[in-house]
Amino acid sequence: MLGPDTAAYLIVAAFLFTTGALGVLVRRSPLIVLLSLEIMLNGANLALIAFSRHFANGDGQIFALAVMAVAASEVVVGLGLIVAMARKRLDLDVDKLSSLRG
Amino acid sequence: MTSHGWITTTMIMLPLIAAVVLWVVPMPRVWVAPAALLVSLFEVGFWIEALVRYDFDRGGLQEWNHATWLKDLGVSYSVGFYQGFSIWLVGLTTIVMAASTAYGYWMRRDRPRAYYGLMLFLTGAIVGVFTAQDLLLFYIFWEAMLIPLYVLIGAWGGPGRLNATIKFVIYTMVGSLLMLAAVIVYGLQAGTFSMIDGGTNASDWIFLGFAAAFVVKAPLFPFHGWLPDAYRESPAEVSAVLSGVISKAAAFGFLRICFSLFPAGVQDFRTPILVLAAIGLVYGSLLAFRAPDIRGVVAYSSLAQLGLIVLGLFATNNLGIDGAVLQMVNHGLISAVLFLLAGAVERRAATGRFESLGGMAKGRPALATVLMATGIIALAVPGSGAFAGEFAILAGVFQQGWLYAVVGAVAIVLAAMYVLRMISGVLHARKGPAVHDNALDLRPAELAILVPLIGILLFLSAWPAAITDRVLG
Amino acid sequence: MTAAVTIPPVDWFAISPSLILLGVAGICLMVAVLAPDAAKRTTSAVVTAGGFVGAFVAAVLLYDKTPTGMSVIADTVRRDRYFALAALILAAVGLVAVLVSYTEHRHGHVAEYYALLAAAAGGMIFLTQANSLMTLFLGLEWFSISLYILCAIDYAKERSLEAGLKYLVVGGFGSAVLLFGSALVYGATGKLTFDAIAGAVTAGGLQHDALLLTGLAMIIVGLGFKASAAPFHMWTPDVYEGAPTSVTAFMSAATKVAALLLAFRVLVTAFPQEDGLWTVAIAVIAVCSLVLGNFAALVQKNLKRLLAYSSISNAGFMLIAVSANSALGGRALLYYLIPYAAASIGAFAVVAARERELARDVSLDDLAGMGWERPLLGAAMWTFMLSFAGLPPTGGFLGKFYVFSSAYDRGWLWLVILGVLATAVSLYYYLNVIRALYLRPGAELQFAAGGQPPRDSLLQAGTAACVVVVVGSFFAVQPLIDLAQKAIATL
Amino acid sequence: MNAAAWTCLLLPLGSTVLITLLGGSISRRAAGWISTVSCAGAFAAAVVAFVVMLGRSPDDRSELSTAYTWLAAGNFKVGFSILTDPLSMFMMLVVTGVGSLIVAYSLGYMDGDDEERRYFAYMSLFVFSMLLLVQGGNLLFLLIGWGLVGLSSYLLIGFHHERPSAVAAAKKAFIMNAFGDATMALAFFLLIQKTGSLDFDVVFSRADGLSQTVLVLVALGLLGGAVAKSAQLPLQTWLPDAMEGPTPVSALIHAATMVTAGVYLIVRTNPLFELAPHVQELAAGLGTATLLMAGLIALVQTDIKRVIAYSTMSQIGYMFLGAGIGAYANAMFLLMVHAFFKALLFLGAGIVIHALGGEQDIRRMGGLRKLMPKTWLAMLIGGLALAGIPPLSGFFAKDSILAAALAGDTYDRVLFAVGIVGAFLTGLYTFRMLFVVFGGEQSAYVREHPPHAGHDRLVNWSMGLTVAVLAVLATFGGWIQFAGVWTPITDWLEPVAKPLIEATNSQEAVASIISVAVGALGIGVAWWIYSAHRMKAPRPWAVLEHKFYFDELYNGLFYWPAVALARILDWTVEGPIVNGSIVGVAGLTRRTGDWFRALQTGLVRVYAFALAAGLAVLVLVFIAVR
Amino acid sequence: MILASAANVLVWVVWVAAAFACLASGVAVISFSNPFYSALALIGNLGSLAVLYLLLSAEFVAAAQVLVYAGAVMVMFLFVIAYLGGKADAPWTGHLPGQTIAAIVAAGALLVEIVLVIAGQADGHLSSPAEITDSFGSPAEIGRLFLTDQLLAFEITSVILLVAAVGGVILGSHSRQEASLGDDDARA
Repeated sequence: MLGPDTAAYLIVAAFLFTTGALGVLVRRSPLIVLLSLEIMLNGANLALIAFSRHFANGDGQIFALAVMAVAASEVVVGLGLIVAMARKRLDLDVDKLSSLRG
Repeated sequence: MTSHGWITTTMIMLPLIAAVVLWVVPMPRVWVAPAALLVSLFEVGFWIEALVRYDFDRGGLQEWNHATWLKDLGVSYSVGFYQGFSIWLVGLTTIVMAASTAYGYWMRRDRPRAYYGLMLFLTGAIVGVFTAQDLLLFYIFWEAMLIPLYVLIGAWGGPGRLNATIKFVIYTMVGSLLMLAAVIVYGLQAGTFSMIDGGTNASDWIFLGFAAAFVVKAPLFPFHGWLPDAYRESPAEVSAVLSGVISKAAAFGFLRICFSLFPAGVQDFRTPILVLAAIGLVYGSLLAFRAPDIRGVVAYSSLAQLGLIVLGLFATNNLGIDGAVLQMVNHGLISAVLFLLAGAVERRAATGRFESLGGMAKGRPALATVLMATGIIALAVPGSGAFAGEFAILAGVFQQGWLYAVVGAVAIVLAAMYVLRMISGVLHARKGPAVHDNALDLRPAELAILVPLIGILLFLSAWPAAITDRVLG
Repeated sequence: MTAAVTIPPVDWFAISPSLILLGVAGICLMVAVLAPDAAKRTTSAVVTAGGFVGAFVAAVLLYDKTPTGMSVIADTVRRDRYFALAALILAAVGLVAVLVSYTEHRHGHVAEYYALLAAAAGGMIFLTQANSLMTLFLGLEWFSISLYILCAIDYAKERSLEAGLKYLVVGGFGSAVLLFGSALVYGATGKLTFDAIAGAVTAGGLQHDALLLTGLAMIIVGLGFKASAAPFHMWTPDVYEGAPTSVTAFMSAATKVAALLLAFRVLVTAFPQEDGLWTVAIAVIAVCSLVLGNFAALVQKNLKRLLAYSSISNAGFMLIAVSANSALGGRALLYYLIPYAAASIGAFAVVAARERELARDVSLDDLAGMGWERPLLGAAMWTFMLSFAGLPPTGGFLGKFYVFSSAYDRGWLWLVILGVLATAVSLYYYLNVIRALYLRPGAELQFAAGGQPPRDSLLQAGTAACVVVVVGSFFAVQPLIDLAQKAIATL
Repeated sequence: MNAAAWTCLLLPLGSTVLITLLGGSISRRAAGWISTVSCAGAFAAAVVAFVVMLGRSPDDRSELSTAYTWLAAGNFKVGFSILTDPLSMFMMLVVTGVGSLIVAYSLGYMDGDDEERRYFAYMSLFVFSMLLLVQGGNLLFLLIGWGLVGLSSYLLIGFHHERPSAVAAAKKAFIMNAFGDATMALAFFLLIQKTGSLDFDVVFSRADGLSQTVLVLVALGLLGGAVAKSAQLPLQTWLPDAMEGPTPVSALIHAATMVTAGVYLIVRTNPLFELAPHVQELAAGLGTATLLMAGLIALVQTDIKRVIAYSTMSQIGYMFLGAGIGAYANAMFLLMVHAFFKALLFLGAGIVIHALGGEQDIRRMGGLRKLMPKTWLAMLIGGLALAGIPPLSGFFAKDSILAAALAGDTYDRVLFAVGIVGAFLTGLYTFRMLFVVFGGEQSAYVREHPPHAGHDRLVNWSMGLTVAVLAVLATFGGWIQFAGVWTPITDWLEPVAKPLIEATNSQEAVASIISVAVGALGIGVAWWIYSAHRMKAPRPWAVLEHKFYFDELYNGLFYWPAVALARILDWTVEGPIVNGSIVGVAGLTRRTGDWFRALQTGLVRVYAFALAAGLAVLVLVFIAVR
Repeated sequence: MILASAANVLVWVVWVAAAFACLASGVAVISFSNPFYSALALIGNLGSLAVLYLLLSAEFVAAAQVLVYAGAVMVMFLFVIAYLGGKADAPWTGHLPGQTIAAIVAAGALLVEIVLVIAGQADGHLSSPAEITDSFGSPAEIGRLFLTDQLLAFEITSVILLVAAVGGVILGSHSRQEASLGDDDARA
């Protein structure tokens, strides 16, 4: 295998994953939270594909493709929710969504 | 289903089914109470039949019905009368429940279908407790007692009922849940939950699990925090059941389960339990002496009496145990009558506090006679059945340590003090502000409920050996 | 390049419950588009109910015809009695959910609602038969996304929307964690199917492989999230409260069934060698759930929230069974789920009925006197509370008994004691509900205007069915245990 | 004989049951008749039994009859049995004899009371209980009778239950007696443990084998019961208060029968006491101390009944002295004649009180001799008998006890000396009362409330006739036995209680002369002070007026500590610990709940954080632990 | 050898560039205050990931990534952002004082743990990747897998997309619900 080892890819994947996680944890805009979730999924995808290459096993790639579809689905639903929120003239701020608590 | 007679299952199932029928089948409201009373009287009848059938000479387990239920873990539906004491306790249950049901009828409790259904359900559950021969089944009936009580107290009780019920149920449940843990441990170790086949277990921890449930339910000092409120806030007839019957379930538990399955635990913890019981005996008596109302006196005296009964049981000799069983029946009837009377007084004076009562004897001979008679038996005047019980208990526990008997003797003096204080607080001296001249004497219906109970007490006074001679064996 | 493509034999029967529900979902979507407005509700409800009945029947048949478990469709799914039993429970839950939903007031999207309900149930059933990390993830997302939408379906209500978004965000986070964990496990073993993973671990001596264990931890977190186990539970109260009550009813019962049964399957079949770690982890999570769920529920006023926390604590109890990692634990789990699911959906059904009656969110105070005014619903609620609290004569009691037995069987007496104490705490709030129902006069309650009349025979029928299950599972415990035993044997 | 004994026992019980069951359906007077007839019937039965017994040889006079097993617990069995032997026969005759007289007297005395039926039911119950006490065939039934007489005493003292003082007195009497019951019960427990039985013969025959400690404890327990019941030191304080009861009750229970049960007990269980001689000496000492103390207090009492009550206490002190030194027959003899003359005094006092409309304060009386000559005569007879003036009955009995004491060792002689002082006091206080009430000028009160003769013939007859009979008995009853000359009572009781000590004739003579002399001296002093000079009584010492502060002492020692302990327990244990633990746990639980609730901020980022943090920890643990 | 090592260097260079771009754009996504820029950064991220996929012989996935993901999905994203007017929130702030720090600690801890685990395995079984055939990762291979081993995954994916589509329709539609329930909400 040319280039760096699988481990290097994995470290990138881990970094992406945690970056995404951090985004979810610190950002208040639901749009950016959604984007952060995408980053997390992509980090996982990178890991899957790296392993797929490592084992020369196509299953990982298939998995990655499926994840893409799932990610897209989540985005669709998420964006739908955000749009619905916006239509109700709610602030696009997840911290404001705290009428349910306690 | 292995069956040696039909009567045990019938006695459990009849009230349970009747309860469900009352809840589910629509019927005119006026029929409900008579129907319930009829069923509870049938229970008494069945008990008499069981009493006749039970062969005291042979002893052991009789009228045994058995069916596998949860084969996976060795749980079965297994009920029967195990030795004489279970007969007596079932008898106490049926009689007190019948009296309480009748009293409820007399009081015209509202929402009758629910009320009488719950009373019947309670009857079935208690009979189940006293006849279960499988630990899990025992536990099930044990918990099943609690559910109707919760609503009976909570829905028909006094103004402080809401807190009283929560306290009562949660406190007793904490104890019984520890028992559940112990049941599980025992059952899984023995491979069966049957009390008959399970054999003894030497673990102190299992014993303690059971003991936790029993000391709270009885209650034994200092686990009686739930008692004053529950006894005060319940409807009178439910208090009667609580203190008359339910508390006996705990003593029964010691006798049936701890003594036969955990002799080592009994041995190891005899002294602490005896000490607690003795403290509770004096403590309850002292607080009864200070209680400001009738129910308070009866409630704390129950604490004391249960202490005494436990003293008798943990004397671990036949003398003490026989006395304890006699005393269970005596105290069951006495406290039932006293609570019903407390209810009758409260109904007339709208309060049970001594500061507002007094002088009710004047012109109310029936009330005075009934209260006096019961009170006198309650304070164990020599010659009464309660005296016989206490005498045997203390004579028994004397052999474990003379100090227990001395404490018991002190408590008997204290008992005289608080019972007389109660009697004179209600009946004697100047007329209290809450006592109206037109407050009626006991009505014939009330007498019809109370007099049979007192009659049994008198019978037991004349012949306590009827029970003490037929306890074990 | 032209590799021969041979489509593997597809055991359609094995996935028939999901397929039936998917089909039903499709029909409902068509109804949404094609049917006149007036007919949408009835048509779609009837179709969905039929679908659930079909799925139920299919599950029964599957149970009957699958004496030994097998992996089918290129080993990606299992066909076994374990899954069949799960499908059976889920289909029944779905059916009750339809009954509960039928009279729920909703402007528009009625047919879509049923479509999503059927789809979610299908996803859950599929999840329970997943046999590879990929099908696991997909099944999870399948029903999760359906639920995100269902939670937010009353999006004109701010709280519904809030619930949906919260669920989506935290759910997406949890899914991502699960996915990354799956990737790591894949990376450690090179395999995706459960038994292959276990095989690879054995073959490669990977029991202590850090990659594998990190992946396992992430999978546990992801599944714990779905089962709403503490500390991954935090979305639960908010979502349960904000979502339409019929959705909450379905979700609370069905999600637990799917997530917990799958968790048991994954942990037992894919990670049997790591049980020293995950059993303890699950036990700790169970304890956290017990503590947190019960204590937080104590101070709740809103009934849906209270039930949400109660579901967290119940998840704790069921996780105890999972942590036992034994056939007994499996039986305990399967058995526990039956009365739990019935009581859960039933309790929310009662809440829904009260909500419709009062036209507002139901707090504990709003139940005052309900036991007397609405005897059936009151008695049903009582029964459910008893079952949650683990009091006889309800299946909840025996469920707890089984769970504790399994923990003790594993040698974890401490877990039994903790469970017992947690039960004691839980009594307080369960009894509070009964207290509100029966012990307080209804006069305390100021009725709000605008509620529906309480007559709702479908909902009442559903509730009554739940009561029958809750109480019946107590008396008929041995047959159910037999079912569970056979199911576990095919795992 | 058994049949007669059983009849004797059960007749009064039957009358109680009958009156209770009939309730309001019979007239009040009918209830009185039922009671009277039943008591008379009991007396008749006792006489029959007595005659039968007389016909048997002295060795064959004891017979145990068991109806059924009353209590059988473990190996311990007790039958409902009665023992008919010379001692119980003796008591049966006294009890039923005096009892039926007093019940008959009550017919008149209680006439017109609202609750006459209740009164007679109680009276019958008492007679039954007392008979059970003396007839009880084993220690347990003795104790049962013991307790039941206490109960009847309680019921009758508190008969006027609308009077708080009566209720309080009744409670006090019962509780002090309960204390005595308790010590007896403890003794019985010890006996059960050591001998396995409570049957007289078994216990007595096995008593020899018991250690001295056990015997002392048993005897002490029995003595505790005896002093409580007989109002001896230190448990004497209830008796004066017990005068709250109707006067016939005082006569029957608190003079003639029940209070003397302690003496009966000592005599009955003399084999046990003899094995614990120090305890027996203690009994004699207590009796002697009591007779002295009671005599002193009686000097300053102003309530006519209380004066007699203290004299009762004092006389029982003599009996204890007798029983304590082993002169059982003499003690029993005094018991019998005391029953006669003390009943006479009480009933006479009852007539006075009745006539004065319930007034009991002797300071408001005076000069009644002219108005009530027959009563004066009766009271005089009683007073002389009490003071031990020959040839009245008290002389024979009391002096024989003193003589026996004189015959003993140094300790006994000290007791004798005190007894002589007591004899002086007896004469003094008795005649103080008589002179103040009957002598001198009519007091203002008497003039305002002239004693009225009843118009009801029955009333007059029932009260007059019974008093007359008692006066005769008090006069001649003592002639049955004249120490040193003829001793039928000693002989009769010989099989049961063989005296430990017998005085020689010279000792008898010395004792008689001294005691009669001091008795007469006492009367003389009383005459000099209260009749000849009508002196205002000197202001009595406070210590006497306060009855040696025993009430205060017991209140301070037992009652208030008990109340205080109850309060303290309520405040320190029941509230904060028993209840507080619940409240505390509940509060803690709730606070924990609030805390967990606060964690649920509603912020989705926090939720995700919890997930992430949980994950980080879990991964860390997994990696670290593997 | 030289050729191979040259290729190796080239791959390394590409890898470093792509990885750097990937990480930088990832950080950028969560750092921009304007969602629009974040979305653009995500496109860059996805693109650089596609390069990495290519390096991992996942041609089909890379293509799909660019076409489907960076193309279609992100376009939708941008549409929505444009529609909403891209309100900005100040990143790294919020009214939760501890949240940011705690989040960084948690995420950092997670990262460290995963990296340590991977590093620990770098010389273990991650050190020797398997040899692959040319067809690995090709559309044909992917297609074959989709139709054989992962047949079900393929189908389920479509189901999920369908469900999401329905959701999009429901949530995005401005239905009667809005109008009629708006006042319900106001009343509540």
